[in-house]
Amino acid sequence: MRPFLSIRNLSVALKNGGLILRNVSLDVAVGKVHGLVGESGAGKSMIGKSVLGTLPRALQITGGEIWLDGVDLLSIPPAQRRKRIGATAALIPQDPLTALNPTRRIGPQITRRLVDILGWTKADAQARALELLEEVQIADPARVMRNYPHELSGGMRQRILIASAFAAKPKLIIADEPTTALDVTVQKQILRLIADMQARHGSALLFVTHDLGVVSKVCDALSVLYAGKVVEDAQMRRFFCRPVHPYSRALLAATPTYTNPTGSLMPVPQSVIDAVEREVVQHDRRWRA
Amino acid sequence: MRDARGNRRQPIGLRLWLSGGWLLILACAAIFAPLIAPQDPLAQDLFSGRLPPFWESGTEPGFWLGTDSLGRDVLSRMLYGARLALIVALVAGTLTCIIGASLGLIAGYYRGWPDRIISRFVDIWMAFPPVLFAILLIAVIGTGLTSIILAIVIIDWTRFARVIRAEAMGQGAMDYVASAQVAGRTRFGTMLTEILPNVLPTIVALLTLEMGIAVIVEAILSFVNLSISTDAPTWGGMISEGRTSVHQAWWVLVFPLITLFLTVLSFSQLGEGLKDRFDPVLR
Amino acid sequence: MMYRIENLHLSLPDMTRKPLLGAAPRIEILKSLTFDVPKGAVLGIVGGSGSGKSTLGRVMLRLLEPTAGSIVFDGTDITHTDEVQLRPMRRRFQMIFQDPMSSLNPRRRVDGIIGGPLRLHGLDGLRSRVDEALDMVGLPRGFAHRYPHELSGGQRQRVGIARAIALRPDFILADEIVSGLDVSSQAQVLNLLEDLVRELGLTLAFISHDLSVIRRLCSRIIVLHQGLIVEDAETAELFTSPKAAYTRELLQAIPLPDPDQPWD
Amino acid sequence: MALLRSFLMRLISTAITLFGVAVIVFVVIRVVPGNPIAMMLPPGATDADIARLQAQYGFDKSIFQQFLIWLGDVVQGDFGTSISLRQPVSELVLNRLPATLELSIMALTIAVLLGGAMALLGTRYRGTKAEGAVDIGAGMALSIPDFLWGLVLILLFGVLWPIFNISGRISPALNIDFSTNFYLFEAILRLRFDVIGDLLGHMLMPALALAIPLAAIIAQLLKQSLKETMHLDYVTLARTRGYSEHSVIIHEALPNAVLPTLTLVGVQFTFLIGGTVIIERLFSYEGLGNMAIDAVINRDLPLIQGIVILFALLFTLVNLVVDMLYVVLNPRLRHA
Repeated sequence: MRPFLSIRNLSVALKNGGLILRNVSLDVAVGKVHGLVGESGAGKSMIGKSVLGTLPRALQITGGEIWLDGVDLLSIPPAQRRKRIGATAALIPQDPLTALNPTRRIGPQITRRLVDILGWTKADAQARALELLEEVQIADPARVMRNYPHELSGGMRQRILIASAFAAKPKLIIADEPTTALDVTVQKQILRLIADMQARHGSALLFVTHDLGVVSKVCDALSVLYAGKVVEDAQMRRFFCRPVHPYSRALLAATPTYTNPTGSLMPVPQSVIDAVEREVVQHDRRWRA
Repeated sequence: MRDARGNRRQPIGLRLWLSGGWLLILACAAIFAPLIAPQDPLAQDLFSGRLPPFWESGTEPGFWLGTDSLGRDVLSRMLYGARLALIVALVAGTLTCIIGASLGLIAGYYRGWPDRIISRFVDIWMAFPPVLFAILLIAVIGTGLTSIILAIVIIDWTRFARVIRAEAMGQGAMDYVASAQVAGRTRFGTMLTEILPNVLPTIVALLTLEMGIAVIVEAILSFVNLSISTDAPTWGGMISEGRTSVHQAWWVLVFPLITLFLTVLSFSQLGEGLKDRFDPVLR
Repeated sequence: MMYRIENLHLSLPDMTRKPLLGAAPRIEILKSLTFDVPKGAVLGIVGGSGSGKSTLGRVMLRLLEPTAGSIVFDGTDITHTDEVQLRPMRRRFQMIFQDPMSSLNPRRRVDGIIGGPLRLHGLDGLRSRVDEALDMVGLPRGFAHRYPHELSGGQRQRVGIARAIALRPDFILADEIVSGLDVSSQAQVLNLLEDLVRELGLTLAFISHDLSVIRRLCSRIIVLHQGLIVEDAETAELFTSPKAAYTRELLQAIPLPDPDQPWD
Repeated sequence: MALLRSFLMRLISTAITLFGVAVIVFVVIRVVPGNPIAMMLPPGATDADIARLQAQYGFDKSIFQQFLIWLGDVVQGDFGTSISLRQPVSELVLNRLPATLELSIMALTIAVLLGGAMALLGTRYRGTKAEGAVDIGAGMALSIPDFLWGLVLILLFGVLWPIFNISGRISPALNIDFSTNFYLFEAILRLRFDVIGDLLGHMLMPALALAIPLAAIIAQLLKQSLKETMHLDYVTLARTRGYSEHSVIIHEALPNAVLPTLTLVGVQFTFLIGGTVIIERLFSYEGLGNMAIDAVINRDLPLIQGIVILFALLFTLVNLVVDMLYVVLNPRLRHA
């Protein structure tokens, strides 16, 4: 039995040739949270985009398999793939300010796809939306349903987006840096909310972030990426106690923490960068041969 | 990082070559018109009226592109017409650019009351139909080269003012402007040394565009017979005459029209091409 | 004392709620702030979005004029000094901006960006000063001929630092200068700034939303919340026994890369 | 409340602009020419005529008082009597306005449909040759003004392949007794399909000439803002929810992307109306613009001034409507 989401040897490249993802493999089981960590340009967001079929037009998948609920998404026709993803997966996006349609009220933004795509009745969708907004702890959900996005705070909008993501009871949630745009105090509430909702619905969660602190709070396992390559794959506790790859160790050492009173910060040493770069080059050479 | 960064030199675009080439040919034609024109552009000959261009039958040698109803040589008139068109384009375009861009820069960067006054004037100007405004001005101040140039400057400075104001406003919100203030640069100095270089590519593109528009306005004015003296060779005047006799002598309309078309197109494409070419910031 | 700030107020008119006639209602952005920055100190200014921390920075550098209160810089009252008189003084207090893409003029090369302010203040030996500034921020001298878009994020931020220190100011304000950087370049820039403060004997105010970053650098920290100072304490004290409820909330909300941190 | 206030602000601003327009027209027509009286009189006028006019316009008074008298007349809709046509200007102008309005609205409709279709096509097939074709087409169409498009259309469809009328507004034979000057509108109401066909046949070429540059602008701008909107997270979200590309563009991206285009279309529509002046001339279409050029050629100052002021009124009205439409369509402003 495969895990709910299983990515095998996924490669993504620019249409003009440059590699963005290099043979990425990872598994996320139902009820588990898998973190994707890396610095900007490491390709961590592209994994989620490959699964959801929202890669930028300049990119294309050049190899590998994406198994979702026992079906390889890359082997079925696009229209069918879109339907499957719509029914089984959902995205919690990064920026709550641009993730809601500014010209439309909140209510329809949650209910419309339930009616259009999944064939619910309007009343059912309406009831479900109210129920969800309550679940994400929004006071007076009936009023919020009639609001426009610009009338709500960033934290509120992120709650609505979480509610909307869980609306159709998806088995897979992909959260792409969902708290990067928020203040730390709001971030904490949102992280807890995502964890709660995930536990309650028992979904598989793929959590993309650059923040190792956030990973340690929400994930069961994680993959560290550098230049589109997974350099370390680990259970969460093991990773923070005994990181294996030098790049992982360097990343941990470079992360500032207020509990460290001497405050010595180790920038990622050039030797480590050189070493991973060599690994990447070797990988490419092997792969081309 | 491993993405391709760095200053790739872009090849000079095809459109830059084509548009630049056409304008160069035109400039030569205008400068050397007295040397290369086969006929006197003003010479009338009622016996050789409406001669067709050289590849058709019934032509006379020396009248390559045919003659109009008064027997004037189309090619020669086009060559001389290029002089007026290019002078108007250069002088009116440049003047409009200097006045409009300065006002736009001041309004967009200084904001406050200079902006309110300039923007109000732009609003008032936008309430006039430009062509009608130009025709009216010429009717009031009289025909002639200076009048044409004056009319173009008066009606079209708002084009620069509007666009440059918006650009300057956008640039003014950038931190490099605050940074210049921190460094102790004066407001005026900041406008000239920080803002202006950033809006210059837009100014250049607008300038060549405006030159094309000036050519058109001149053609429109001579089309309604309000340019310079009535029988002087102008493209607009030829088009006006060609329009009335289009069923009898299509060449009187077609050749000046093609020239005008290519010239206007070249000016606008030249601007876009230059903007791309001389922008160090790759997008 | 480098800066003495007393009772500082700033309010801006809210144009979206301006009535048809009469003045627009004013939004209070800074409400009665009082604090000092001693010479040689590194002061951290921390707060969430909308706390007024960046506005405070811009008022301290007199990019904005305060509505009330006073700002005394090294014994000179600059609260309402006009721009012309302020100009010669500006060399002494400099700023590093949050977003180098916005704060570095895209149409100037690095040497122009660093050298422009030097020329403005009539300093001689432009060439060598620019080179020296580049050396100090650890950029190769050859970068002098590059445009900002040809540099990486960390390198751009170093150019911003070089521009500020080249004038040899007494005081530098750093506004969220590492929030746009990856952790690896973040660590480099922070280490660099720490070294520079020591070497040049700078007084520094460091604005950030991130207490972890602040702790690294600062000797004293003020916490801003909705335009008010809710706490002003020595760094060690602030982290061991935070007094204000907001500071405690802030500290508890920071996710540490440590699975054993209490989090609920 | 916020809505009402912003409408009021716009109205006040429009009033100030119109006052400015009045000042400019007065200066150009009455102050600049050496002897305005001479320009207002037909040849062969007597001294008595001169005296009458001088009294009427208060030429013996100060220039400021003259302006007030003039402004008072204009506000009451009294633009004087046309010199060349010997009829009240207001009557002449209002008789011609419907023809110009019908032409402009027709051109606007063509431009919006054509430009919108190009933008949607370019967005749907972005990154392909289809988008390149839209870009090149729009770029070309944009750099050529309506005057030249008019001439090109005359050559193509009036001479080379004469299927459309390139002169006039209606064939004389079909000039049924219209009770208004909105010929097309009236013909539609009376279901005279032969007349509708004839009117459209006359109107299509000038309307197309006016529409092409605007269509190109709409295509460029709408496509650009559609593409920007397509990168926003909410559009990505809609995609992950199983909506087709088509539905995402039309239902999610379009409502948001129209807003910036709308403001521009307002300004550009006034340019289009301004373009009717020369296009009507080119196609001998009996509208306001054609009359304006005749008036200038005949130095008929009262008529010119009436037409200019009417155009200015029309332009400010269009801008006002567009501004208000923008506020109404944009929830962010509606509920600010």
